[in-house]
Amino acid sequence: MDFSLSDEQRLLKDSVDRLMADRYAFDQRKAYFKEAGGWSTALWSQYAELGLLGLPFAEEYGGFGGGAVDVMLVMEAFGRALILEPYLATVVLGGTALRLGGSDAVKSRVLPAIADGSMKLAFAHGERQARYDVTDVMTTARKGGGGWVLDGAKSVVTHGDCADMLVVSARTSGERDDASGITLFLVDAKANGVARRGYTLRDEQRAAEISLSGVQTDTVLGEVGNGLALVERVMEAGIAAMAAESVGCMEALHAMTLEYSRTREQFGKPIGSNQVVQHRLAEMLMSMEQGRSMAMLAAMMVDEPDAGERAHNIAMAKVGIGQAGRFVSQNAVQL
Amino acid sequence: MDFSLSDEQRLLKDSVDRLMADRYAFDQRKAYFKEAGGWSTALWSQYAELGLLGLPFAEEYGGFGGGAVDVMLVMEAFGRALILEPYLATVVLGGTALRLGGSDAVKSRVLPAIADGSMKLAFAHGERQARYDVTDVMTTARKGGGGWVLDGAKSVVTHGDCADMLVVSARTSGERDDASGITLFLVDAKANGVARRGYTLRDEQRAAEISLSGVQTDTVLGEVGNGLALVERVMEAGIAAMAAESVGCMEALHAMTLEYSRTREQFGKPIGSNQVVQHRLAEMLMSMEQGRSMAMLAAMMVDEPDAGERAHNIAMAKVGIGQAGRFVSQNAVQL
Amino acid sequence: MDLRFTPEEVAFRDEVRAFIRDNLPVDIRERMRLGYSPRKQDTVTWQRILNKKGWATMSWPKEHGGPGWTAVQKMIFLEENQMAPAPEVSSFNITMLGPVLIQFGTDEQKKRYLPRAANLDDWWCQGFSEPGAGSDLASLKTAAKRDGDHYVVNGQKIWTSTAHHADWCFLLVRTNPNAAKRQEGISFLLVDMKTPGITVRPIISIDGSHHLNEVFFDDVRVPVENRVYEENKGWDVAKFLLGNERTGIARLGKSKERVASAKEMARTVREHGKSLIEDQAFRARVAQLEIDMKALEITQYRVVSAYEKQRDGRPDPLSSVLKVKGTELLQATTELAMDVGGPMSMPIWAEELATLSNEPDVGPEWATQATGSYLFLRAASIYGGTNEIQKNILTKAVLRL
Amino acid sequence: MDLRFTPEEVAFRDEVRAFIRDNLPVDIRERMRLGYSPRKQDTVTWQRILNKKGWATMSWPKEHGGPGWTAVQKMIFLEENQMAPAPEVSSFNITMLGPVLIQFGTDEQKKRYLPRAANLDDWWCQGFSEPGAGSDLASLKTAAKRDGDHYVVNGQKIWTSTAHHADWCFLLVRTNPNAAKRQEGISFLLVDMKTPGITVRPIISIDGSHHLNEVFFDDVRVPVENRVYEENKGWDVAKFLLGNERTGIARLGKSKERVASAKEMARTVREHGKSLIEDQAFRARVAQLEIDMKALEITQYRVVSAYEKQRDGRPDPLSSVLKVKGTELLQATTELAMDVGGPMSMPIWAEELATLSNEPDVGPEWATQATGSYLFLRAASIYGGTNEIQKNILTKAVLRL
Repeated sequence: MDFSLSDEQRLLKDSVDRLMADRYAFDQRKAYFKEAGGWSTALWSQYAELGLLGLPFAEEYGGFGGGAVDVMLVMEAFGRALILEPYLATVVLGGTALRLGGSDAVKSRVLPAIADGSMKLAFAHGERQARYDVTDVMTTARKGGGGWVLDGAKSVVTHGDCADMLVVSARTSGERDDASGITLFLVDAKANGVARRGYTLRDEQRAAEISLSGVQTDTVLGEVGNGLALVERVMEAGIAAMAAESVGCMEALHAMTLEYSRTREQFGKPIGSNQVVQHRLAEMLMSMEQGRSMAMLAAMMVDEPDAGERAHNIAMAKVGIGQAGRFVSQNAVQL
Repeated sequence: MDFSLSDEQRLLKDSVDRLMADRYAFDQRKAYFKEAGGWSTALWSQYAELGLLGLPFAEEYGGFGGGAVDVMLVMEAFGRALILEPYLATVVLGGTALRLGGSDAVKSRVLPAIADGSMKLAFAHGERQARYDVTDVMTTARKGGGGWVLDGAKSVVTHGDCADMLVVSARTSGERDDASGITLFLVDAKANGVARRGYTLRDEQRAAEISLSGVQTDTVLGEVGNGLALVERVMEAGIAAMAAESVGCMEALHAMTLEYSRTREQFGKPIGSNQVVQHRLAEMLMSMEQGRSMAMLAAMMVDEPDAGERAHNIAMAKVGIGQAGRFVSQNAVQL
Repeated sequence: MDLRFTPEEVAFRDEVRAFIRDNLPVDIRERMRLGYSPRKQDTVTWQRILNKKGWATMSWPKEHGGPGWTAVQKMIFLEENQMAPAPEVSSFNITMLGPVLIQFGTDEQKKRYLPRAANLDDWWCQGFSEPGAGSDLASLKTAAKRDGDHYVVNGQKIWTSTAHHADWCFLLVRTNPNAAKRQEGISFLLVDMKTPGITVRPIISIDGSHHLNEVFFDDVRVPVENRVYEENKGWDVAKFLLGNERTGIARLGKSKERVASAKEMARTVREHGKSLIEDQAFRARVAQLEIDMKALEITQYRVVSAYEKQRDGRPDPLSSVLKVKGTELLQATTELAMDVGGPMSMPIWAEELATLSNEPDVGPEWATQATGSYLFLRAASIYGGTNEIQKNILTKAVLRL
Repeated sequence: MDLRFTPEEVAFRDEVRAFIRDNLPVDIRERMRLGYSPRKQDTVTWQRILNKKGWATMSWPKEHGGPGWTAVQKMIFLEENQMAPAPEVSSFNITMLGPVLIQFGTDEQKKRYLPRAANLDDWWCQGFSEPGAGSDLASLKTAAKRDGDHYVVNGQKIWTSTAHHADWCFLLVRTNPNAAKRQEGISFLLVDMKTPGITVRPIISIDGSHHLNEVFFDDVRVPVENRVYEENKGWDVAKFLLGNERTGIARLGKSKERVASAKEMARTVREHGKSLIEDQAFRARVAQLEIDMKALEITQYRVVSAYEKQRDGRPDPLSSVLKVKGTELLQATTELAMDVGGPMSMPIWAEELATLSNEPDVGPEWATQATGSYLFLRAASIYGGTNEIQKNILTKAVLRL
């Protein structure tokens, strides 16, 4: 058991932290949000320059062969700044689908383009009726035109509006809710039959409703009919990344609240001199540290070979981080 | 809607409160616990003299025609003192079974004896394997000897060791867990075939394991085979009474803790000068008041004719009072 | 003791319920059912309908046009109105200003302001909080200097709800900066929002809505006749206003309406092949909320009934229990609704977006609204005296620690 | 960074697990599995087995007979020992007295006391708390007056765990009542419990057990050579002792063992036609506990690893997180077990009753024990520095407020 960072990791952390400190103050963030796509293309190039966009990819694909811990460090920093760019959608979700499901040919085509910032991805799996049912896929794919033809609709696709390529789940066999018969496809976001409606989420990230009618593609990720396992890997990677992002959020919230409790005066003294405020901040600290432990667990488990172990531990992490996040954020607002 | 007490009720409350103040200080309670049966026969006569033992019974049966609110007032006072006598078992549980299920003949025989303190009852329904399943009755009753013959075992029968008569549930038809086929019988605790093993519960009240082998009785309470409804009425009356008792406990706990927080000094000041202690006491107060409201609800609902309404509201009260009780008691210990 | 409604109370409830059913405009009810807060015009429309009926001025004595209801009747009305759901009458006009003028105002002031306040002809706002004066209101700095028959007001107020709608503002100002105690130099003024020198700047809330404002006063001239009660005695007025009967502070009807609507929505949401309403964990969570609401309902009736009997004008410290438990519940109901929405709670449903595009909406409106309510109502445990302040009040007034 | 055990750590865990499995007397394990605390003889027996193996003195440096384990190894041992379940080594002998003597003791004292403490030949107790000195330890009053080559001790200690078993007591006394600061007049003495003038009075806990005592000192003569460190410098010793490495303060292994046993018991309990372990609400409750235990497990390894690296002797304030979360969890597990027992948790299962009568017991022993543990372990959030004190520590040392 070892909690120390490697020199590379410390270097990575420092550079991302510095970038956020220099370029992602809250008013700067507001400005990025007002940009055309709702986020900063300039920062996106910065991420590429720093090698963040290729972080988890093998060097042969223009990546840096980083692991889940490296992604964790980046997402923590991003969480502190609440970044708007499509990093999770492109590098974590899309990237994981390609890393684990793409043929060498596909990876050679796509991953380098992600790494250099020229291509953005989105993970188009969820559907309006599915809620949290990963197997509730009604979008269909049938053989046709020398490849596959997709029909259906995907909902709340994070950064689906700006994505160049979409990772789309569709049914190649079986019924709604069947575990088998789901297949992942790589689809050109500008292909005929793809209609997208972009909008803003509560956290000011962008998302899209995507409808597919007779959309052509010949790129399958993973095995035909066995896509569910890959979907789960993608979501597990996403949960781990968002857990780290949440830790960053909690750190920022706790730090701001602590600072405010020192400077905000009522009844002639800082509110931080009230014992109930002090203990609340201590409880927030405890929750945050428990949450951090869960984010570490999730990161550790992303590459766990035993699927059961992996799913169980990442589920635990998800619950823990969610509870910590609500406790810390709600009390930050209260104080 | 009206929360005021009638003059009779105020009188009742004052007299019981006074009795508890005079005769049930904690060291007095310790002495009563050491008496033969684990409680005070002297106090029992006092309860009879004050008319508490006949409180809920009609005057024709030597009672005072009191209602659930009167019982609530008495149980609150008893809760503050944590009394050891078999009031709940005799007057509330046994008394309800007889009031609602006894023939005039039976009531004329038993209720006056309860009221004058000469007879104690216990409600022998729960069985070792049943846990919280009211329908899980394996004790059997078959016709025989001109009446009924009971075989089986009852578990954790509150004050079953000192009871003169037992209200016993048994199966006259159907299978374990069947809602129908349960019948309530009145059994002489000294009848042949009744074996009792008394012991102490955590709250220092007494209880007994009771085994029945070939026990004869000819007294049925309620309808043969339809005893479940009566069992539920008895338990609902018990829940309402114990809810009131819990309010009394919470009042005592809160008062003692508040007093302690004023007098106990650490770091040169009363612990009650710590804001976290103050707010904890405020939260205990809020829980207690919410619990009190639930105890009132339960008392109101004991005589509600609509069985569904009654069951639903008393269930709500049970949950609420339990949660309030644990919160208040745990924090009282902590402070 | 009897927790059941008397036949009279049942009849009253039925009358109120029927009146609201028959008179509340459908579009207002529907928007509110989706979780939107009422628009200004919605509130005006409904309060005028109620005023016509004589029901808008619940907390005013009969001789000043109040309906003369008992405490229980008031609770029944509030709850029915919230459960409809209908807009709540302007608390600034009815609960705050009205009783203050009736208690401290001149006949002139009563005649001039009360009827228009009752009918919401004047929309009032409350100029109390300042950047440096939140929980510690008495530290307010906004200054009013006497100049002939006018006060000249300079300073800033903040968190001023609906100041952008308001025609008038009741304002706490410091008229004597040198008073021995901070509380002794304060006066209570009525200010026409159209007076030159008043600037209202919006504060957009985290849910994107515009309720709150900063209000700046720059040499604003207020006639002395617009002062309520004596100069430098404004703190008595403020204490009366803040401590005034806090009926309905628990907003229980609102919580009930939110839980009912969340259950409705849960019926429409499918998960793992069955509707969410059938899910054990969800049912347990709803049951817990309903248990807590039931307890609070009874506690509330106990507190207001006792208060009505006591009637010594002093605020009832136990109303702090209603504030804390009520807002905790209200916040829990918004969290429930948001969780029912699930992924569909993430998008911002901008009304204008709907009008700008004829594309299908992004998920059900109630789901996107649920998140807005969740975010906005985090303020419920902050406004009206933070829940921490309420526990301080209980500590002093009830525990006497 | 790697949260997995290294191969060496896995091998160590397996070795520990195997050793405990092969050497822990079955009767001890069985009683503890039922929820009983170990009897004196159980603790002595097990600590001597561990000491023979060299594992009893975990927190002592290698040169003084410690096993020389890493922080992670220590956690592994503690957890395996608690999960067995096996008696824990005497914290008074091993965690408190040992390191104190090693740090402050004379060679004479080390030679005389350490080996016997390691082997539990001497059972030590801690004479710190007094009726007036609980959280505020420095206000202690028990006085020691110098008389030639002796101190004469008068006063009272309270909450003294296992004083009725103890051969020796390490005692905080006031040697200078006139010191400028209360902390500066305190000395640390080693007292033979057989010395004339010592009276031990039992305090029976709410679960009926006898762990705690009052200890009265009436002209008790203690040789000056039994003082540890300088006169009036005892507070430094106490601070070192209290702040000393608080490995295992979370008692996570105990919580894990309690949850595992509650799940075992839930399999044997039937409700509504199925075993309790199949009940959704019960499963959700267990899952929540397992989630919290997992988080605490990782947090604990983070804290002790960081502490080992830092190694500046200062107590780690983050260990307060382990104390608070660990005791909250432990208390939650006892509440779970009691609720599993249901009605069967109500009777007091007195051991003597079983021996006195040949009637069947009153329900399963584990159920009645569960209530005992629930009641007794309410103290977990009080002893070792109340959880409120822990939050004060976090406030000062981490938040710096």
